[in-house]
Amino acid sequence: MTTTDQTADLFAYTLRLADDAAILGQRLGEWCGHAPTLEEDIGLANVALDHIGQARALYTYAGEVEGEGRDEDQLCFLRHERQFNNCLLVEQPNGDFAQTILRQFFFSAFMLPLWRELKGSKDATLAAIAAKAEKEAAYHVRHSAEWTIRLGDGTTESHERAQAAVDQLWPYTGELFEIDGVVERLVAAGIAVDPASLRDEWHATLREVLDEATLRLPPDGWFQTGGRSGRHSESFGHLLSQMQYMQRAWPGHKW
Amino acid sequence: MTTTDQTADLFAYTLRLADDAAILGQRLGEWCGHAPTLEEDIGLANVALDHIGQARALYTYAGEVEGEGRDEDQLCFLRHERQFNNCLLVEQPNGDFAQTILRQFFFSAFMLPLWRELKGSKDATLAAIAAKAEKEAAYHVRHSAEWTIRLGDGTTESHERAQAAVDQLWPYTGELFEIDGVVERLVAAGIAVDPASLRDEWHATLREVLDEATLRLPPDGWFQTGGRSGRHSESFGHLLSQMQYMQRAWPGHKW
Amino acid sequence: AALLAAFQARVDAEEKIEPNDWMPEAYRKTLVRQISQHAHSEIVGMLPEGNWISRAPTLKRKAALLAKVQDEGGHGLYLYSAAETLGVSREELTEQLLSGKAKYSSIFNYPTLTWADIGAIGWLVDGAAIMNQIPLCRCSFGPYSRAMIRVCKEESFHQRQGYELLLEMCRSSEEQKEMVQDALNRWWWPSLMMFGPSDTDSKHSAQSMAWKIKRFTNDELRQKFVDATVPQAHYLGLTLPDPDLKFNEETGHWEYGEIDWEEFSRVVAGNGPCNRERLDARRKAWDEGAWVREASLAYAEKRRNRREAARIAAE
Amino acid sequence: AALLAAFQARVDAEEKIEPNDWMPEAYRKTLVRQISQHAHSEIVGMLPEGNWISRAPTLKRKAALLAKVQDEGGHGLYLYSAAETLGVSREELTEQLLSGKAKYSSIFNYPTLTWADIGAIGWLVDGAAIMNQIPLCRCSFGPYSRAMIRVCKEESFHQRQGYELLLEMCRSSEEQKEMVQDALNRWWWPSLMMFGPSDTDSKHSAQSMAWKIKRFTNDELRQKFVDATVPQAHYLGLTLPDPDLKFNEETGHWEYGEIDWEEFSRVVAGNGPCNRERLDARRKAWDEGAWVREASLAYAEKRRNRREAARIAAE
Repeated sequence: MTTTDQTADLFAYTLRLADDAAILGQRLGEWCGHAPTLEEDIGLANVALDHIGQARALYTYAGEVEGEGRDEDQLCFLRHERQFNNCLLVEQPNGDFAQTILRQFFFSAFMLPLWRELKGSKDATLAAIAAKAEKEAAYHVRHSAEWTIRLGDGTTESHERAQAAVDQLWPYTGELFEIDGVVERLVAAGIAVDPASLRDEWHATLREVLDEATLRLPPDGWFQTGGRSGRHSESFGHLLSQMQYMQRAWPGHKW
Repeated sequence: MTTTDQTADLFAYTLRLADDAAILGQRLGEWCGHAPTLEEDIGLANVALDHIGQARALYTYAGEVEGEGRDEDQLCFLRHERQFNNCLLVEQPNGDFAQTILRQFFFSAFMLPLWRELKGSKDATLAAIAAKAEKEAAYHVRHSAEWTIRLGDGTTESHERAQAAVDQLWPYTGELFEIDGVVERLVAAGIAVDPASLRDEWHATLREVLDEATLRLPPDGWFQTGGRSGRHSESFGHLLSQMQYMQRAWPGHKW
Repeated sequence: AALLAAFQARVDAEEKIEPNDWMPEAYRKTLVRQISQHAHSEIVGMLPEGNWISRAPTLKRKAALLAKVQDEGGHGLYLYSAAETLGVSREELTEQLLSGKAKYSSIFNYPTLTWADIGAIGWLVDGAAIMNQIPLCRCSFGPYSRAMIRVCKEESFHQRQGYELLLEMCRSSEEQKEMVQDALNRWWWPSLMMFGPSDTDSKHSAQSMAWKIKRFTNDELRQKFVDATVPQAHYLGLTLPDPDLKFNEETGHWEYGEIDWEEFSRVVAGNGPCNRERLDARRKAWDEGAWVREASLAYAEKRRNRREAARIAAE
Repeated sequence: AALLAAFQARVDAEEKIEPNDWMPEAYRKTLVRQISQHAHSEIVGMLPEGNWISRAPTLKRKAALLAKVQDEGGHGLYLYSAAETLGVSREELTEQLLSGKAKYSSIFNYPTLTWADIGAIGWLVDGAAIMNQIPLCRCSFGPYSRAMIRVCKEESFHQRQGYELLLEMCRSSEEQKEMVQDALNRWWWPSLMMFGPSDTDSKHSAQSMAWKIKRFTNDELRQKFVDATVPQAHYLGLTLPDPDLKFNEETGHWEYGEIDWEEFSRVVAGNGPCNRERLDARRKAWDEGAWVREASLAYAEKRRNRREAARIAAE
């Protein structure tokens, strides 16, 4: 493999991680001032902040890898919908609090081991980003798992809402484990993490928490796909129209 | 008064009418596919279409008056929030069906006599636009008045929702009757309509319909203001970020 | 049996069957199923296009899109009315749609991701619908046939409008042309699937042909669509996303590659990208509109009672 | 009366009053009112800024804004805790806010219309808040005084951040500078109103001063704010929207024009541009979150019962 190819792969891989973080941060930010308790207004903002922070580091690095002078904001605010490669899970609308919590739990339970493994990446920058993100993800797992248990084992209504959230979001989890050429080659090069190697741990985390929450894990069935190649949900375009509004309406200005 | 001044006034006046129509059309379009009955999916789309049509004619004319080569789309999609001069009433979020209906009723009951009088404008283009719009407004008044009566005199729930809509929207109606230098000068020149001259008829229409609907008209109190000088509601920026998304994200393209 | 023979004779003679005429129960059932699926498709079909009304790039396009979606609502209305002549109410049909029991055209379970998708739906989806519907204008059941004549006229307008929209984009810039190509890539195969399973696997075809509900097989209609559409794509300067596509000089037809019937079945079974969103949106509209429909009924009854009271008082 | 004298003596000696100390009922009431209004202001204040989180122009600004709004939630938390030491529960206080009985700072009934408003809120609104709050760090009531020390530290960070945001905009382009000027025009007078009615009309001042809850009068604080802020505006190259503003060489103060107290009273009374939206938003969050809070309680109780059962079983 030539260096150019690896550069392109690394750019693509870093960008996916960045998009995941940015889009989830964007969704979480929508809660601010509207959460069920003041503690959660603060808690969700905290989780949002961690993701925005990760996105900044990852976009900045992606821009450096690409070498065309794009900074974090150009990558986040000036790409079109079909150019975003985040997984579909993170872009799902907030829905009720249960959906927000389960989305976070499914995602962070995957990201925690991913960041842990990525700390060993041969790419020093990714490894450094992963070291910081791992600590944050540990908190996100704990926070969302505690709420999953509270909601699942709370009232009849909260149990039903939590189960509905599990069922609704489940089809979007398959994509976390997808592997394509980019990931394959970077795994071989010791740069990326093979998601398949995380599946057992992820499943175990889910089983443990959902059991305690008296929630049922849906059977593995058909999974949604498309995010990694820029085929998103219809709600995604609306998210972008908000997120990118200022940079689009005031091109070339500094803020 | 110099011709330049009158040109500026005419541009401002036409633009206000255009903004009112465009923004209300935009709000109504949001209902499409989500209305309470199939007939209303069609009915609200119809009202939306009439307003988009009026906006097109008015923006086109405003662009001609301005004489700087701006077409209907540049005026609608490439101005910033503080440059829009629609009244606050039309930008109010759809809310429930009652709020959408009452917003329409309050507005169209004002626009029907306005268009009727504007047919006599010394400005031939405005007069021609008014002639077409009058017929449309007559339908909008009928449609929204019928629903106001049905909701007001329907069930306890629909009565409460309709009354809540009346109370909530009422403070936004004062702005319809505001007069500033632009309107004053154009009224004197026989071009614009004096909104004060429409107040009695507007009030009579409201009283008649709300009486039949068993709804209570709030006392005249304090009225919201700001739309005509570009001070909008917080929801307005979000409306613009959607409406202008394509023109902003793809500057200079033809569609 | 004599009734059945007389019925078939009328059908064979190209006479129209009207709602009050005798008809076999299976004929009625087939029609109810087909007409209501068709109506549901119009209603659900409002959603993917409705998704872009608030973001249409020009006022002219916004107006055209609103008018189109409104027409689809209108088609839904006539089709429900045609179904009602067969003794099934709109409420029942709506209930079947919302419960997930009734089907609608699976194409509407794909998302509209860019503005080019609005053009692609007009060109391809309405184009495929028209191919299906033109023969239905001669359908043996009178109300359906008459509804189809009206629907087809409007659909072909939409189809031309969609194509014109894409043409404008392709001519305007290379980036927009790419957007159109991307839309074609995503909508082409689902459009071919709109004609239903291949003739060898189609359950209802033979009987529907005999009843003159259907006039052509699924594969025949699909071929007509491909033959009509491929040159249009070429005129736009686009490539069809089918490496096996080639023109057969002898037959004069465009031969196309293998359709992914697994994807078709999966989406029909409920696992398309937007099946849940579509039903959720319809259910939400229905549930949130319940108080409005109740108010309408309550008001109508009050009026009736008042009129009645006035009549009695006057006597 | 002896208690009262002893209390006043402690206050006069600048000793801190703690929750379990004896205090006059009126002192307690004044503090509950003031602290809870302050807490409510932090909570409602999250909304106008929260309105821009999803549209912040850069990731850095988005993060800073999120962090700021989060800090405001934190301030709300400590302030509710300080109020709780006076024997009033957060639920009661929340109920008072949502029913419209309790007040919050009227400034938050103005809308954030452009991104510059985010900077203006930081600079002017937080700036005015700090002027009010710095003396409160020495307030006679211990918990309030300690909360204020923490709050002030964070607020002054926010104030600098807001000013820096505007500075960047003013330097970046003429259009952005206009946006900043427009924000200043809209926020200036409401910021001056944040200090409350003029001393001649202020109801609570004298007693609060004696109790060392207040250290300066409204007009004194307002003057300090004007004196600090006008030069900052000039440094940005902006014009204050007050034709009567002028520097008095003798006193060394900036003299400002007449405040529109009618507007102030109207907005306090509920007729500001956003009063309804703010309460609606808080009520909606509260109502829609009810099932979550119930689930938390139910789960906590289940856990307690299980632990209790385990303990009994173990005995």
